[in-house]
Parts: sequence; C-alpha cells; structure tokens
Amino acid sequence: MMLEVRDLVTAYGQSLVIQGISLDVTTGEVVCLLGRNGAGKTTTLRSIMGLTPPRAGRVIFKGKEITGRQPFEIARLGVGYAPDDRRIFPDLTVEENLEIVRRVTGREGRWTVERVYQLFPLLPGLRGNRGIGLSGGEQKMLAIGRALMGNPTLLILDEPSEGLSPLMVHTLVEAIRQIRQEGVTLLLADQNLKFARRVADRGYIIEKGTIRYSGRLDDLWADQEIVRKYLAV
Amino acid sequence: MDTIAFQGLIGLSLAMYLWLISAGLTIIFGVLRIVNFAHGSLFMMGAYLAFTFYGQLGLPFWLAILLSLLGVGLLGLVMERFFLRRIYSIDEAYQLLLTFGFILILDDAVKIIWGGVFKIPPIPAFLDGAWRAFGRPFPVYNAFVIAVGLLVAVLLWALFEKSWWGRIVRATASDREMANAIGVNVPRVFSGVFMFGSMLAALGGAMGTPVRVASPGIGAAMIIQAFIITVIGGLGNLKGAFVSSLMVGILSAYGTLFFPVFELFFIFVIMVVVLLVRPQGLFAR
Amino acid sequence: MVLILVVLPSLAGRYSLYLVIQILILSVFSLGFNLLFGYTGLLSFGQAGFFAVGAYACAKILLAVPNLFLGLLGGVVIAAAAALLLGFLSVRHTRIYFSMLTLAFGMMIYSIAWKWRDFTGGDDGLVGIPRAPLAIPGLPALSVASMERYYYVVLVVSLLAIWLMYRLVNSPLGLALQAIRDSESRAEFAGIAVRTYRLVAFTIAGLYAGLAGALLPPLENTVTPPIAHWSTSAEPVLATLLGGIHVFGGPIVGAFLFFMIKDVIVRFTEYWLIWLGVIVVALVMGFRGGVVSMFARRAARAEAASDR
Amino acid sequence: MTASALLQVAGLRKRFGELAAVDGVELTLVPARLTAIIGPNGAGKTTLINLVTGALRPDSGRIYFKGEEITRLATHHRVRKGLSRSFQLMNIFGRLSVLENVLVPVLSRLGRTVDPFSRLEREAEARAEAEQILAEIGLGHARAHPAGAISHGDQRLLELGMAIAPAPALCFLDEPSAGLTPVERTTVLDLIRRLSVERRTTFAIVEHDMDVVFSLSDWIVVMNRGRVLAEGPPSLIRENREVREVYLGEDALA
Amino acid sequence: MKRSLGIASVLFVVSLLLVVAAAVPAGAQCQLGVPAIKIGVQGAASGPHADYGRQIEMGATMAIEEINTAGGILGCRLEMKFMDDENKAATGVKNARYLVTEWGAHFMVGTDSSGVAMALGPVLAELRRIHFFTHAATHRLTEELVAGKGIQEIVRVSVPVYQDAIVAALIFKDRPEIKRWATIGADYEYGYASWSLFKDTLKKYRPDVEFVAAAWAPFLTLDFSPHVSAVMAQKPDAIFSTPWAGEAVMLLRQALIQGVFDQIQAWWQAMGGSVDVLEGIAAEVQRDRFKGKLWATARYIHNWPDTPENKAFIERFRKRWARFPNYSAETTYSALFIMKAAVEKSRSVETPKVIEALKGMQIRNPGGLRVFRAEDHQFVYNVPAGRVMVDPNFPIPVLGDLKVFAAKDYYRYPPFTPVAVTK
Repeated sequence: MMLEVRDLVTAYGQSLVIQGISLDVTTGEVVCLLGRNGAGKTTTLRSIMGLTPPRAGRVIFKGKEITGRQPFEIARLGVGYAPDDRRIFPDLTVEENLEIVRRVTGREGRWTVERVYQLFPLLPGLRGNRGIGLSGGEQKMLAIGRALMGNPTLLILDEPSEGLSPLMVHTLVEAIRQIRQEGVTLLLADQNLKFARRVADRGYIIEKGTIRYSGRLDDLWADQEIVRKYLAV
Repeated sequence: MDTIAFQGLIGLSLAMYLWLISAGLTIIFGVLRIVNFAHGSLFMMGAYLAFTFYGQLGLPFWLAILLSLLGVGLLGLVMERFFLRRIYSIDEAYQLLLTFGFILILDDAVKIIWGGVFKIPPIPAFLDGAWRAFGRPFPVYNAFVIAVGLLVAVLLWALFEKSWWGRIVRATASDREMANAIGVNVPRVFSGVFMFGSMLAALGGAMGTPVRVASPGIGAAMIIQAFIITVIGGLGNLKGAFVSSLMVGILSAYGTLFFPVFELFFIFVIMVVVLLVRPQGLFAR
Repeated sequence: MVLILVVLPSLAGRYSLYLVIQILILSVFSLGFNLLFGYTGLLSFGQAGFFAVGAYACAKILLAVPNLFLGLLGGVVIAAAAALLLGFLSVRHTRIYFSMLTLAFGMMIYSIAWKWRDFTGGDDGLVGIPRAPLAIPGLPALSVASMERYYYVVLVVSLLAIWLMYRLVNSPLGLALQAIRDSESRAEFAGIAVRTYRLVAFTIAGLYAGLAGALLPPLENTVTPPIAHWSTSAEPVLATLLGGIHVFGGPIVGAFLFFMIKDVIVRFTEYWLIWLGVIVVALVMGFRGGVVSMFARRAARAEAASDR
Repeated sequence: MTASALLQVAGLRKRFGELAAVDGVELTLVPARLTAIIGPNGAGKTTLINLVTGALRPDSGRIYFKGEEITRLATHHRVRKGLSRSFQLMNIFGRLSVLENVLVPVLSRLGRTVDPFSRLEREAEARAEAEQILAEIGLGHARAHPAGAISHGDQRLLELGMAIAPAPALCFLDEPSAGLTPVERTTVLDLIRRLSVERRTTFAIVEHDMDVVFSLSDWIVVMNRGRVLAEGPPSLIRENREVREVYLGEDALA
Repeated sequence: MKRSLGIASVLFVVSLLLVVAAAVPAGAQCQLGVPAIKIGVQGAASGPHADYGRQIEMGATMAIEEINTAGGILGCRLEMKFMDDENKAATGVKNARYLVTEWGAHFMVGTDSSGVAMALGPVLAELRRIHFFTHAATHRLTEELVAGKGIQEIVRVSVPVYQDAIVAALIFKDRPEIKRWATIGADYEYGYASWSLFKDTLKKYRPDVEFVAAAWAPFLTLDFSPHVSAVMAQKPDAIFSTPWAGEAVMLLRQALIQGVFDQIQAWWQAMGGSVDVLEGIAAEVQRDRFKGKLWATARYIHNWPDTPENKAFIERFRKRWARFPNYSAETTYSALFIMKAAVEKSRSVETPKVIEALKGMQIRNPGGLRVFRAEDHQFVYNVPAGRVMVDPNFPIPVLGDLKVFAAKDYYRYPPFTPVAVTK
C-alpha cells in the first residue's frame, strides 16, 4: 500500500472542511478525487502533504505514519506535490524551479531536468525565463515537472487539467501516462470527469468534506445518477 | 570640482557602513518578515567583539573580524531559535517589541562586560596611511571600507542570484509554504538567514572599530538610519537598500559640505519626500 | 481610589507626590497611545514626537504669557494639529510600515527640537518655565506654584482625560475603531471610512500625547530634546504592554508599574535597562495580555466556577 | 441602462499580471430576483464581487447602481448607497461581542459612529435594530459572547447579519454555506429566503453547492474564465449544454 | 471592560499605599543634629559618555571614604548615593527629586551634561538644596541662572566653557603663521558657544585671521570623515574642535588617516586632556603621529599643578581605582572637600547657611587654588592648556609645553551679555 488515509478531519479555524475522510492508494495505480469546487479535495491533499495539519485521523505513507510531520520531511520521504494554484517561484527561472527540488530533497534518481523537458516539450524553450512571466498552462506543466524533480514514489497533483487548452490537456494526459509507466503512483484531484477517466483507474467523489462514492471510474461514468448528483450542475 | 569628487568618495565610504547594516536588516525582513529592532545592537556587538579579539587578544585583524562575525552569528541564532521562532504566528507588533527588549538587554550587557569607557584598538598597519585621490590624501582605511562594502554587494548578488543557497532563500522568501512542500527545511532557512543577517550587521560594526569607537549606544544610533534607508529603498528589497544607502551616505556627505547646519535633518527630508512620491519606497516590489 | 488620590498630598512625601504626577502624565500619554494600538490596531513608535510638541508649545506659551490654562490648551491644540498633519501621511500605511514611519517622524521632530535653536533652545532646551497661575477666562486666577497645588491640577486634568477616554472608547466612535482593528475590510463594508477614522484616532492619540507633554514643563520648569527621542516613545508602549492592551485600565496600571519597576530597580542597580529588557522579553513570550487581563481572567474564571 | 436594473455592469475587466480574472463582464441584476453566480474555480466570481463592491478597482468598464455610476466610488460610500456583502473567508470583528458586530454597521448607517461622547448603552435606536437583526438570524442568545469564540455555523449566521445590517438594497453573499453542517445549511438557506422577502433586500450569492443554488435562486449566472458564459432561470441552466461541459470538462476534450 | 477598570483601580490603590508607606522618616544624632550627611551624586552612567559618570562616582566615593576615615564632618558620617542621569534632563530632575525628598540628601554633586544642569537649576531652587556641578560647562548655568535669575543653590566647581574657547585664542594669537581657522564642532550649544567665544576673542587680538569653514557633527556621530574632508577642502591652517570623549578620539583618528596633520599647523582639541581621550590616542602620540600639532585642555589635568597634594591625590586615586583620575573625578572629589569646609564653617547643613559660608572661600584642592566668586557661584581656578605629548613619568600621554593663564584674567564677568552664538 502506497498511501492510507484514515478518518481524516481538518478544520480552518472553526470550520470543519474535512469531516472524516478515509482512502487508499495502492502502489502503481492512479487515483482521482472528484468533486465540485469547495468539496474539500484541495484540503484533503494539503492535509496529506502536511501543509494543513489534520485535527484528527492518520496518514500512512508506505507503512509509515506521517501525520503531523512537516511538509519538507514528507517531500523528502518521496511525496511530490503540485498545488492547484501552481505556486511557481516567481523570481526563479524555469530551470531553477526544477533544479532547486533536486538540491533540497537530495533525492537523485530517474527524473532529471532533461527528462522533465522531454515530458513537457514546451518547457526547454523557456528554461531561462522567470516563473512570473509564464502563462497559466506553462506554470501548470512546470509545477508538475517540479514535483517530479524530487523523484517521488507518490505524486500528488491538484487540479492538473484546470484552465488548460484542449491541446495542453492532451499533452498532460500523455505525460501522466508516461509518469505512471516510470513506476510513480499518482493521486489527483480534479473536477473534470472526462479527463480523470482517461488517466485514472479509481476515483473517490468528495462532497461537503466526506466521501460519497468510491469505485472504478468506468463504473462511475456509467452511473449518470451519481454524476448528475455530485459532479454536474 | 575636485572638492566635490573627493567629498563624494568620502560619502561613498560612509554609505558602505550604512549598506552593511541595512543589508542585514533587509534580508531578514525580506525572508522572515520581521523588523529586527535589535539589529543595531548586533552591529554594536560586532564592534565590541572585534575589539576584544583584535585589540585585547591581539589576534590578526582579519581573524578578529571573522571571529566576531561568528560570535554575533551565534547570538543571532540564539535569538531566532529560542525567541523569535516562537512568535512568528502572532501580531508583528509583538515581534517589534521583543526585539526592542533585546536592545535594552544588549545595551546594558556591553556595559557590564566591557564597562562604560569607549573602546578603540589601533589601526592595523596595512590599513594605515593614505593614497592620493583628486589631489588630496584619501585614507586607505576608507578605501578598504568601500572595497569591503562593494565586495559584500557583489558577494550578496552572487549568493542570491548564483548560489543554490541563495535561490532556496529567494524561493522561501517568495512562498514559504510551497518551499516547504518541495522539501526546503524552512525553519532551518529562517535560522540561517537570521544568522547571516546578524553577521552582516556585525561586519559593519567590526570593520569600523579601529576608526570608529565601540561604545554603548552606537547600536541605537545606527538603527534609526538603517530603518530610514530600508524604508526609502522599499522594505525587503536588497537592491533598494544598496541604492538608498548610497543616496543617503553620499547626500549626507554633501550636506556636511554645503549645508553643515541641516545635516541631521537631511535624511528625514529625503525619507518624507520619497514616501510622498512613492509610499512603498523606491524599489518596492 | 479617587479619594485616596485627593488626600494624597497630606499622606505622602513630596517625592511620592512627584512620582504620582509623573505616573499620571504617563497614564494620559499611554491611554492615547493605546487608543491607537489596542483599540485601532496601529503600533506607533513616534508618540514622543507629539509629546514633545505639546511640551514645547506649552513651554513657549508659558514663557510668553504666564497662564497655565493657555499653556495646556496651546500644547494640546498644537500637538493635535501636528498629529493631524503627520497622521495624514502615516495612516495610509498599516502594520510594520506604519510603525517605521511613525518612528521616523518622531525622530524628525526630535531633530527639529535639537536643531531649531532659536525656538527650542537646542540641546539646553527651554529653561525657567514658570508654574504659572491657572487663569481660565471667566474664573479667578488660581496660583499653582506649590507642588501640592500643581498636583491637583494634574490630577483633575488627568482624571478628566481618563474619563473622556473612557467615554470615547465606549462610544459608537470607539466601537468603530475597534471594528477597524479587528477587520479593516469588514469595517469598510460596514460603511466606515477606515482611513478617516484612523486619522481621527491618530489625532486623538497625538492630542493625548500633547496633553501629557504639556503637563511636564510646569512640573520640571524645563523642556529638552530627549523627550522627543524614540526611547521616550517606548515608554507608553512598555507601560501599555505591561498593563494590558485590550483593557481600558491597562495603560494606567502599566504606567504605574513602569515607574515602580524602574524606581525599585534603580535603587539596587544601575543596570536597570537589562532588567527592563528581560521583563519586556518575558511579557512578549509569556504574558501578552498584560497584568490587568491576567487578573481579569483569573477573576472571570473564579466567577464562572462559582456559577456552577 | 435598463430601467428596472438594480445593478448594471458593462465591459468590466480586471487583470492580475498575466491573468485576466474578469474579462469583459456584462451583467444586470434585477430587484427582488435572487441571483446565483456559479462557475468553476478561477472563473472570476469573487473578483467580480470585489470589483462591484469597491474592494478592487477595475482596469476598464463601468458599474451602475440604482442608475448611478459608482465605478470609482470608495467602498464605504457604496455601502451607504445600499450595496453590501459577506465574505467567503470568515471576516468578523473577533474581539467584539456578537451584538457589537451587528451594531457597528447599524450605527454607521445611522451616522452615529462619528460621536465620541455618546454611550453605546444609550444608542437605543441602533441597539433595538441590532437586537432585531440578532433575533432574525437567531443569535440573540449569544449577544454578549465574543464573536471570535462562537461556533463556525453561528459565525456564518453572524456574517449574514452583518451583511444585512446596513439595510442594503443589494447584498452579495460569498459562499454563505461553506463549511456548514447540513442542519446549519438549512438554517442559513431559510434565513436568506426569509430575509429577501421581509427586508426587501435583493441577494446575489456565489455558491458551489448546487443543491443550494438550485433550491434558492430565481436566476443563475454562469461564469467561466472571467466571462459570463450563460444566464437564465435554473431550469434552463440545468439543461444548458455549454454549462454542463464547463462543469464536466467536456470542452477541454473536444 | 467594567471589571477590568475595577481591578485596575484596586491595583492602583494598593500600590499607592505601598508608595506612601515606603517614605521612611529620619532620626537624629551627631553635632549637626542629623544621623549622617547624605550626599546625592549624579552623572551619566549609560550611553556613550558613561565613563564620565563613573569618574564622578569614583571621585565622590574616594572623597567620602577619606572624610569618614578622618572622623567625618563635625563628627558626622557621610553617606552617598549615586544615580545614573542617562544624560537626560528628565531623569536628572527625577533623580534630584528622589535624592532630596525621598532619600534625604543634604547636598548634591556631579552632572555631566549642560542640558541636565540647566534643567536642574530651577528645581534646586524649589528643593532648596545645593548642587555642586562638577562637569557641565555651559556658561548659561552660572551667567543666566545664578547671576541672572539668582538661583543660589547652583555652585560650579568645574570650569565653564571659557577655558575651552578663550584660552585657545590666547595661545594661538601668538602664532602669526596661523591665519585660517576652521572648526569641526559639536552640533549643540557647547560647540556653538565655544566657537563663538573663540572667534570673538581671537579677532580682538588678530584682525588678520579668517574663519574659513565650519562642519557640525551631532551627538552620537560615528563617522567624522565627511566633516574632516569638508573643512579641509578650505585649506585651513588650524582646526578648532569640540566633540569630546569617544567622539574626540574617533575624530582625531579619522583626521589622522586623512593626512590632516601633514597639512595644518595646529589642532585645538577642547577637553582633549581628558583621561579617556589621552588613553584613546596614546598609541598615536607615542609614534608622534600628531607631529606635536595637537593642543588640548580640560577642566583639570593630572600632570598639573606639580604640587605634593596633586601627586598624592593621583597616587591615592590610582591605588584605589587602578586608573588615572579624570577631571570629573578631581572636581567631584574637590567639591566634597569644599562642601566639608563650608559645613564646618557654618556648623550647619542648612542650605542658606552653607551658601553664606561659601562666600569668600579660597581653598586648595589637588587641582590648585579655587576661589569662590559670589556673583555667579563659580569657583575660579587655573587650568593650563598644552601640547599632547609623552612623559616618561606617566603611562598615558600628558599635556606638555603648558600655557597657564590666570583664570581671573580671561573669565567673563557680570553684567553678563549673552554669548552671541554664530555658527
């Protein structure tokens, strides 16, 4: 088991955003959290990453409890994270944004700057540009590349397809497939069911801070009732 | 003409002391978002330690400076690790007050340790004497101060633009949470930056001891100028701190030459003008 | 309490009386500061500037027209005018920017006090300021030359100032200021012109600083530039912090403790600053509520316990 | 300028660096019609509210309120004219009591906050009105508690109370049901419905909870990438293919 | 809110009672009817001039120890209390009030800063206590407050600013080659008054001199380089300088490295004869870096007068404190012996009687013969000025080549006209 989340409860101040979420990610699979805006997907991922320490519950990564650890320790254990709002370091260049991760995690491995460039052919042409000048889509690719630079065994991507043009979504789908082939386990959060269906095996639907459905995405796609209830308008 | 050029050169040496102290203040603010009121006291500690190592223990000047940097760096580390770190999350007014408490403690501590008499060691032989510039003797020491100041500027530029430590610090400064998430040990970066900033203040103090005395109260005299420089330059902006140090240093040297009566007032006028025109400072982000 | 203060001259020695005057002055000074800090959320490190403006203005008036009433009034009005002017420039900024700006403005006033010798007497200051009679128009002039008499003047003025401040913070205006402190954006959406109200608070704080400053020259007969220095600005900050920022009486108790602590420490050691520093650090690290709220909390807990 | 419009927005644009957060929005809000503004993350909903209420200045475009241009007006003046809002993240006066939280906007509307000498206890008119609001939002029992210490659900109610306290003609609510338990959510929805009738306040809500949106609103505005994608009554929006695609991501795969 | 105010009041009342209770009543004994003669001592013990306050404390302590060992004054023991005035007028006044009304001082002595002295003056009248000023040098203290306003309680044992300014003019009027003077002045009253008095006096003797440049350095200046270069741009023959203590040392060193002593004929350093300054520049003097061009004075100089009393005083002082006495130590020490003489003469510690006893007093101190001047309560005594040089008999530099002018010849006399301060 790559990741086990048990009865996670997270709050901002008085507001219980996550009200007891449990989920599993098996080694080698791609799992997607689905749900509308404000359902609690981002908070779940942040809690796993240690950015918003949970109030209760446990997070177990590769059999080891990481609940309450500092994010940098979790990153150094091999969890890569690309947030929904990208958070590219604005005054570092594209190449520095990538290289810095290798430097700070010290996790050398298959992923190098060149391999990230191969994965996202858009990036090498921008290698000297500062993060602040990149378009949203470019930042998205860079954020994923940056998360890979720590050679993670688990990669967490928050809303990877959000705001991307169809062409870029296509690139992204290809990239995720390649990443998976390299043996990286993925946990995504997305609103876009069609996109999720193309990359993920299993999914969880989150609504109002709790899990409402879990299962194979193909099955989910077939169940228009659930889609309508939790994902569509 | 020569008079003006010479005075400008003197102003440049004045500016370099200001630069060293405001550089540390700026770096600490830029990364930790803390205004360190006690920064001037660290400057003073640098001066006293340099006096002890060089003037009393007779160590070589360079070594003495190095040791006083380390000593003050250690002091900064203690301040950050055991005090400031515990209050990052609370209202910044309290951070200001805490560092104010440190001023009171450090000012009295030097009196207890070194006594009330000012301290001044001899000028190292290799920095004694003068060169000629614009037809007048220009002190080697002032040239040395200018050289150190410019060297520090270049080193800081290289450190922050070219070294990985600098890039990590910049990344942390711009987004400490994301830096943490990619594996940066943020608390350690904070300690490192605070220590580094303290050492810059100490360098300003230590470097000056043979020509400027170490005495209780010099820290409090420096901190206001350093504040004004960082406000003019734009809080947290290193380039701004450098430019406004040059501006204040050189302009106040000319103030002494042309308007000797208004010198003290001069720096405040610059500040008010800058704030009226650009409230966020000259180089605000 | 007021009763004890009223009969104090017959109980206490002259030094105690003098000390109580100083405490009352610092109380008024700190109350003004806390309107800005505790109630409006702005930490000013330049209040000594307005304290000095009040003191110098009062001194100049007393040297020209020997009437205490005019001196106090002039000090207050001129300090408030100075605060209005500098406040206009300062309240555009908040938080650390505001603190540094007020620090610099305060030091600017300090350098004026030091430099404008023809008017301020430079570093020697203004000397020989008379403890002139209090002549309120329409009332018979009252001589206040003795320390006891002057004590009563300070007492009445301070109690009046404390009472007015109490009314102010418990008025709709005071509530609006506290709202700004808690949330600037929400206050805007409550229809409050935030910047204007900040300026009002700044001006009132400057007015109180000026009043406190104006009470000083008749006591000391002198005004010198160090009263404008930032280390003087630190006094109301420390007093308020010591007593507690979120309670009305905090600055008053704090002013008292500040003088007591200093007075006690200096009797035993000349290194009193280090002890004050240790107290400040300890307060910030451990007891941010100040002494009064510490007691208030205990009292509230006891009350809650007895309810059950 | 539509005669019946309460608020009209024309060609509104706002950029943050590279990002066009609001990119030419045209919008009309009609009195007494409860409008919901929906759309995926980053669609520009909150930016739109910030522009309309004055927290942000637009790069271009115009805003009219009750037929009067307010594009450059300071926030507190807009509030005085009858425009108010609640906040997505909790934004209350944490150290003040619950009653005082509501009292501030009421006093402000009555022009009483300028008075330094009146006593709060004597502000009978304002107090009565604030008590009335507390009663309406069901927080009368908590009037003396510090607002920072009451439960999240009660703070949401208080947000709502503070938003209606200036007696606005138009009130924006930014995610009024976020982080609430089902019971609290029902309370809030009932309250909004009731207030819009009793107080004659027109509400415009930004909301992600589609149950809330469809059960509450008379009119839905769908935003995507800084623009208004569609608007209309709930029944039509539910069937709108474009809207479905935005939510299910079909456009991205086209 | 209400409750907190209540608690605040309770605290306040309790504390007030404590203050009241703390006022200790006094007893009685000894020939003067007091348990002990109490001496309040003040000086700057913090900040950059802290050593001057320390020297005051050392001088006072030693005088009191010696007097007590010899049986006190009319059988009465002396007690002292030293307080730091922080160089702030407000603190000085507060201390004085504490010392007199709370601690019960019969006399006060000390005070470094002119600002503090000027503030203390009127308070002394109210407290009715004599304060012997042993450092503060402003002419206004004696001219305005004593002669002008008639505050009898002010007595100065130290010399006024006349010494720093007028003696310089008297010395350099005889150096015809020096025609162009510049000043690097302390940017406050003391600096301005000195420069004005110097210019006025020198002009009388030497209409040919020019005053070519002035640079003013505020209190707590750390770098005088721009001031030095600004005045040197005018190519002066000599420099008149008034920053003192650590600032003087800094200034001299910064002038040295700008090669100033190669370009000028003389440098007058007011108060350069202070022990801390001489210690600070000792290495440079030994290597003759000043080329014999550095002239200085002080309020007392340890190598003059060459009398057994002075030598014995220095020996005792060095034995007691392992340092040389600074002028503030000597003046404070002597002030206490002046007080002793006055009390013994009047057989009283009451202020008016002691003041009466001071009139006409002439007394020999380590610093020489001091004569009380009733018009302004200034003790008049001679202090030489001289060239800073090495003396094999002393471990620190001394003033040599001494010029002694009779103080009574150059002191200002009533009616005092204000010193027109020009910059």
